Amino acid sequence: MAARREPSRPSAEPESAATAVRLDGVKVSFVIRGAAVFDAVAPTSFEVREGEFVSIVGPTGCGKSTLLNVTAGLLKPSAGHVEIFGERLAGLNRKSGYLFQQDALMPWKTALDNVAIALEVHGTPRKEALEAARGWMGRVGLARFCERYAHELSGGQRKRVGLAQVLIRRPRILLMDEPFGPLDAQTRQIMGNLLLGLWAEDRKAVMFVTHDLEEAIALSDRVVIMSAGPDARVIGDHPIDLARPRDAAEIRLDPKFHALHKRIWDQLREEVAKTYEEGAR
Amino acid sequence: MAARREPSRPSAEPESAATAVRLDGVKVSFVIRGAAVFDAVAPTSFEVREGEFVSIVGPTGCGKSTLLNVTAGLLKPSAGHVEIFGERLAGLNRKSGYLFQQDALMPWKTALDNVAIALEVHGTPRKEALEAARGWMGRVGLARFCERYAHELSGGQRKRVGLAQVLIRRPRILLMDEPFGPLDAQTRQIMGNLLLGLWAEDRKAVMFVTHDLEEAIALSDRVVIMSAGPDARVIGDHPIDLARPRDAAEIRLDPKFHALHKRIWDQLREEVAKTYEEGAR
Amino acid sequence: QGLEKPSITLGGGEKPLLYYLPLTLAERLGHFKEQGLTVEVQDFGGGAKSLQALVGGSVDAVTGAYEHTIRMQAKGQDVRAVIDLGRYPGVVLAVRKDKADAIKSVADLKGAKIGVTAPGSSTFILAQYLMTKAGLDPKSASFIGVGGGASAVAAMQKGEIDAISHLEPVITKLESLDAIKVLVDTRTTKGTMDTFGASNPAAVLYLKKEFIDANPKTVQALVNAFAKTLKWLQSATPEQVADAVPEPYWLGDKALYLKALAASRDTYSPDGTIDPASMKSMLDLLTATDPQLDAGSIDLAKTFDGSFLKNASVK
Amino acid sequence: MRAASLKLLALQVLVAVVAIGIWHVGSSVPIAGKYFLPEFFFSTPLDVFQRVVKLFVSGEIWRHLWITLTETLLAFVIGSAGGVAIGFWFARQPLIAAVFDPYVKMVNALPRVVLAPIFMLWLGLGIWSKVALGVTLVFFVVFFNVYQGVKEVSPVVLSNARMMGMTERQLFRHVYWPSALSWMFSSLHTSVGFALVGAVVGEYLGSAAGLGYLIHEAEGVFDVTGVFAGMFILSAFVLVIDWLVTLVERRLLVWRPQAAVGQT
Amino acid sequence: MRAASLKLLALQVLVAVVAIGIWHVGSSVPIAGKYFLPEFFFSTPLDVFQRVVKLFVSGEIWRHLWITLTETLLAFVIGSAGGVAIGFWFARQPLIAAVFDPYVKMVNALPRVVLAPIFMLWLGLGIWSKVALGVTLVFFVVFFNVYQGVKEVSPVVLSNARMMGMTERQLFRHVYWPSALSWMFSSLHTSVGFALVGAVVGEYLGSAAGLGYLIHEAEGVFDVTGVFAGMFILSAFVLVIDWLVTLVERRLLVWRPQAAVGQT
Ligand SMILES: Nc1ncnc2c1ncn2[C@@H]1O[C@H](COP(=O)(O)OP(=O)(O)OP(=O)(O)O)[C@@H](O)[C@H]1O
Ligand SMILES: Nc1ncnc2c1ncn2[C@@H]1O[C@H](COP(=O)(O)OP(=O)(O)OP(=O)(O)O)[C@@H](O)[C@H]1O
Ligand SMILES: [Mg+2]
Ligand SMILES: [Mg+2]
Repeated sequence: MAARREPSRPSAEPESAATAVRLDGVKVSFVIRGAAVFDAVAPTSFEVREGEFVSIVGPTGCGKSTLLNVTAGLLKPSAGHVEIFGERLAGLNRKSGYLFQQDALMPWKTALDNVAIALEVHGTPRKEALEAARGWMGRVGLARFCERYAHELSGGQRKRVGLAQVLIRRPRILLMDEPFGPLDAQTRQIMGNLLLGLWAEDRKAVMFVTHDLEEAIALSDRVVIMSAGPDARVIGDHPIDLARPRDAAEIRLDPKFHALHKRIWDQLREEVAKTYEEGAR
Repeated sequence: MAARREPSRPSAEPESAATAVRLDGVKVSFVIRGAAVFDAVAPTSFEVREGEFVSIVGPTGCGKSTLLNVTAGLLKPSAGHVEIFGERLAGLNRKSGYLFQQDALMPWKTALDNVAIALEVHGTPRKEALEAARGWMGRVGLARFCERYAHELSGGQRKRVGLAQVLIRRPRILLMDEPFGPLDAQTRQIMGNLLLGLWAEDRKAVMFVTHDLEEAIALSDRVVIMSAGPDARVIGDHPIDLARPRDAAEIRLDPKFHALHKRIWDQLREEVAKTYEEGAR
Repeated sequence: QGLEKPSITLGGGEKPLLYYLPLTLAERLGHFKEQGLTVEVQDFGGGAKSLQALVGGSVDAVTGAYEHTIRMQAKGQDVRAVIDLGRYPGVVLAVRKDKADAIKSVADLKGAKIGVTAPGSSTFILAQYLMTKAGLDPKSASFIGVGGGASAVAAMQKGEIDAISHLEPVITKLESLDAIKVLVDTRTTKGTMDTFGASNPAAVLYLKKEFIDANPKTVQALVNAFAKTLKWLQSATPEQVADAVPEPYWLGDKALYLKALAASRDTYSPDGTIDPASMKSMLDLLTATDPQLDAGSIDLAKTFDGSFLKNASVK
Repeated sequence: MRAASLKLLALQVLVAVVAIGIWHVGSSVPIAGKYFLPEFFFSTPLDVFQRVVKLFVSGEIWRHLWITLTETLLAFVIGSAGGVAIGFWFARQPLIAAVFDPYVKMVNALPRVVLAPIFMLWLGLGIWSKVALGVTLVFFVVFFNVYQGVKEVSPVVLSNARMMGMTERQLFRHVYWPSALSWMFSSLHTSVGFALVGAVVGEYLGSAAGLGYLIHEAEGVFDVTGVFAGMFILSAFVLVIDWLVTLVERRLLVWRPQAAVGQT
Repeated sequence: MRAASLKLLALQVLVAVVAIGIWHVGSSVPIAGKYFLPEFFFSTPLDVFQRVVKLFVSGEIWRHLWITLTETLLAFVIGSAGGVAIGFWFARQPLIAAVFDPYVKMVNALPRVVLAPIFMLWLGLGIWSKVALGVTLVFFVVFFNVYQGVKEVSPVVLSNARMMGMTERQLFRHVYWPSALSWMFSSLHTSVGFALVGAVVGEYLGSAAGLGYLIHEAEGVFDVTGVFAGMFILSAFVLVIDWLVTLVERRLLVWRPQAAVGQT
């Protein structure tokens, strides 16, 4: 996390903050068992600036997780490249934390250990790490479930442990793939506020995938809409100019919120209908 | 599926239809690694009548999946018992189809085979089963993804394959655990309508777990609310007297819908707040 | 009296076999101790393995086949016998009882299945030699390794083999089961003389030349001990011998053991020397069966070192 | 729990009784004029039992047992440590694995009996040549399983750990190792037996003490009773080691869901 | 792909060259007056190579090779079929598994060398006694792995299949079998080698033909070159079988995500 020095690109962009993530013509094609090629994502470029909270929405299967995987450095794009804080990404993106769409807890560690390990890995002494982890388990509402193994937790509980695991490290870039999917509406809001509070503290760059458009609008600075795949593209990029700080629940009552929601929703609906038709063909 | 004969209980109840599922004082306690006992669900009784669509909502970790597992016969209740069409359940509940909260596709079969096998198991010749499976893959919007293996599908696509796998069998009882979780709003509605259409044809009994209260109301005859765990109970049972047939999208514009939503939501909110506090303690 | 190496490791095949009787007796009768020697006996799966151990340096001396000294000379290893323990091979060629009518002599073995302890072993070579002598091509019979002990008995009982070329105690066991008829018996003087025209040394004590040169006193002590044992053996009754060996060696049946002892009585060398005629007979045996062995290159005088025997305290 | 384990014990004893019964009848009652298990080859249960008792009472067995035990444990520990280490290393270095793959398989196919003289040459006559023989058996069983076990790590869990910033060492400790554990234990159950087999075969081919020596000595003089007594002691003894392995396994795998199979 | 596999081949050849180089130097150049690999025990690479060529040219080897091949394949097929069958059966019948568990482990600990006479008694001196010896090695490796593999089936996938209404047979075919496959193949790679070892040891202890017989014969007359030539042919030959196993494995496990490990 040393300060980046790269003469060719000024570290402060015109828009006040440096670019945290830049996808440059990233295209992803999957080779299906050595035969057919499936072009999941068409060449796509976009940026997330430092301190920016960007949501990505799009119909199911359009390539949202794929884009996060590329940004995380887990998947090599077939064309184009990724820059992280101006540096070209080769290998893993070590500056980011990634909350996966699937369960990714280590089944052989208790919930608490799963959270604590994220700190231990970076040299925090075990005792301290456990202390911090216990705090985080409380914050995600699971203080009583510290000693459970993954298979002894409900779906929503597992997701929240994953959330604590990612947040405890305070990475500079947050990649979150449907983090609140298996949570009830109220818990979602509580978690949303938790995330917002944290984000406000040190202004991470966030890429947030969700299916809940209201959630996307309530939390983000920008909502990016992707078209249906294959060959998915970014087809909309809506800045959300709602005032900060926000409360994830109350902001929904704002009339501006509704206008934004309607505008984005109309665009989205069209896209989804398209996927469905394509798929059924 | 032979007609049940049991003299002590008349096969037609006063309320017009027979009971498909009856939980009688079902209590579930988990023994955590041979030591502490965790009482997940307090003694709970409720019924689902034949042809009834019941949604279950409740805060995360309250025991919804646990109740479905008990109904499916995958988990033995610590006390109480389950009756399926009046017969006491011992072992697996073979009259029901269960869409699990987690991914449950067989990774060694293609999506199409995963769907077809559900019919093959019951003696349908392979060719016919594949034919039918192809139809269902189309219905869930995945006609082009028939030959994919599970790890080559997106989260939402896997869920839809699972949906097709359960529905193709046309079981008399449907247990669905957050079936539309990882889907975008529009796809959810399309799938909801698919489910409703199917349900209208032969009036299965449905137990539907969801976190989306609007979805629950839009689809169900009854919405059951569970309290926060541990010792979760059913704390609300709201009949939804909206006209049928419904369209999962349009019904949300109905003023009656809003009144119902508000009433149930208020009860739910209280509960969720409770879970969160309990957990954090 | 100042041995260079008072404690030595000695390799043997399967000690309970009568082939190794002098070794067992020397140990049990305390003849090593009398000479101030501490001898640890290592038991190997077969003679070849003990020789390998000798060459590899893990044992100092071996009681094994005299033929090894000849073979080793061909391989450039200087290994020398210092005392002869068994002067006759002790191998018996026999046929299954129900084949006795068809196979009356070695010459009838054509096409037969002959059981031997192992391919390449002394039983194998002797059977081939006998066939060659009878004018048969050894390839005209098939040789089957049947191992020692119970599996050899099983092979004969089950009729898997027509003839057997084997050692004690298998032969006595088979005789007691009335399963075989003996064709050639090299346990006896007569049988051996008929076959080779001379004695044909079997078990000897051999060591590496370097070891002999470096530890003459130790070697002398060893030879003394064995010479005393051989002498004892000449006068001992079978009962005395049986009492001297550990009970487990009795084949679970003392009578059987006594019978086997009596049958092999002649094989033990009375004096421990090897005369040039016997050396020659062994070389003939080897060259007849192993075309790769070049008889011209072998100096038989270097296979046996009789000097220790001459100085032996017991004569 | 109590009643269940009593029932289990009863059934186990029953199996033993039936097996010994068959053995007894086979070796002492002729069927159609022939013994199904002739005493000459199989001894009788009673004789074997008496011999075992005698061996223990006379105290003769202890020295042999001790040597064999040492060899077995050493072979087991060294072989599995090696298998685990190389298995992990290969799994993490696909190029090295690919290059050495054929050679590993070739070596695995060498008959250990033939290798014995070479081990004696290098390692002498003491316990180490026997240990080496055991190691060559244990190593491969463990190696192949660990290698596969590492490759079976859940890709999502692995990605998550890597994103957490784990170094290769940390990945090993927190991901590969626990994930491969059930593979490893599966192979350990096989290899406990093989360690013993290796040690005994080594003794059988050349030694002055140990169970293999006892058995070999007995075999040469048609003492089947001795052979069977030796084999019996041998296998009783492997149960003890296996039981220890199982204890460790239970301890290390507490996190697994219980009764995934056959649960109703 | 092309270039990568050429590079791999080059590296493999390099390893072989280095190994043979060490062998050559060790057996012909004395280091500090001692040969590291004395010719008496190790022969020399050139001699061995010439002998192998001679064996093939004279055609003498074919008969032996054929017999050993038959035995190996039979042992491999029977042993793994048995291991798979019993492994599945035990995994599905926890009571039976618990009852027989100690006995299985005891039998696994019996030294095969000692069992050889019994197999010869029962099965004669033909190929079957050798097959039996190979089977006793192969069986246990496969058995323990399949047993564990079945227990490792994902509980959710299993529940889903059961809810679908699968019978025990169908569960076997559609769930347990494919899920245990990677466990099974891991054990098959080990057991190919063991099948051959079993066959060769069997031949070594009593037979009229086969590679083990050849090796034993060579050993009896201290023909190390012959021994090494035999071992070389043996292991070359296991590579061929293993390659066949790998082909089947690839075919059956197409569904696995590629490169879960080491993917960047
Ligand atoms: N390994 C793979 N091989 C082939 N195709 C793949 C693979 N992974 C993903 N895909 C395809 O790429 C497309 C995008 O997948 P991705 O998982 O990114 O979708 P998503 O936007 O995250 O969808 P969801 O909202 O359902 O999670 C999908 O059509 C999927 O089938
Ligand atoms: N195997 C288990 N051992 C111990 N506790 C368990 C086990 N399975 C579930 N629980 C606990 O039981 C409670 C109910 O779990 P369940 O999975 O039914 O919740 P849920 O209502 O489905 O939640 P979600 O909406 O998050 O999926 C949770 O508190 C969970 O921690
Ligand atoms: Mg996704
Ligand atoms: Mg749940």
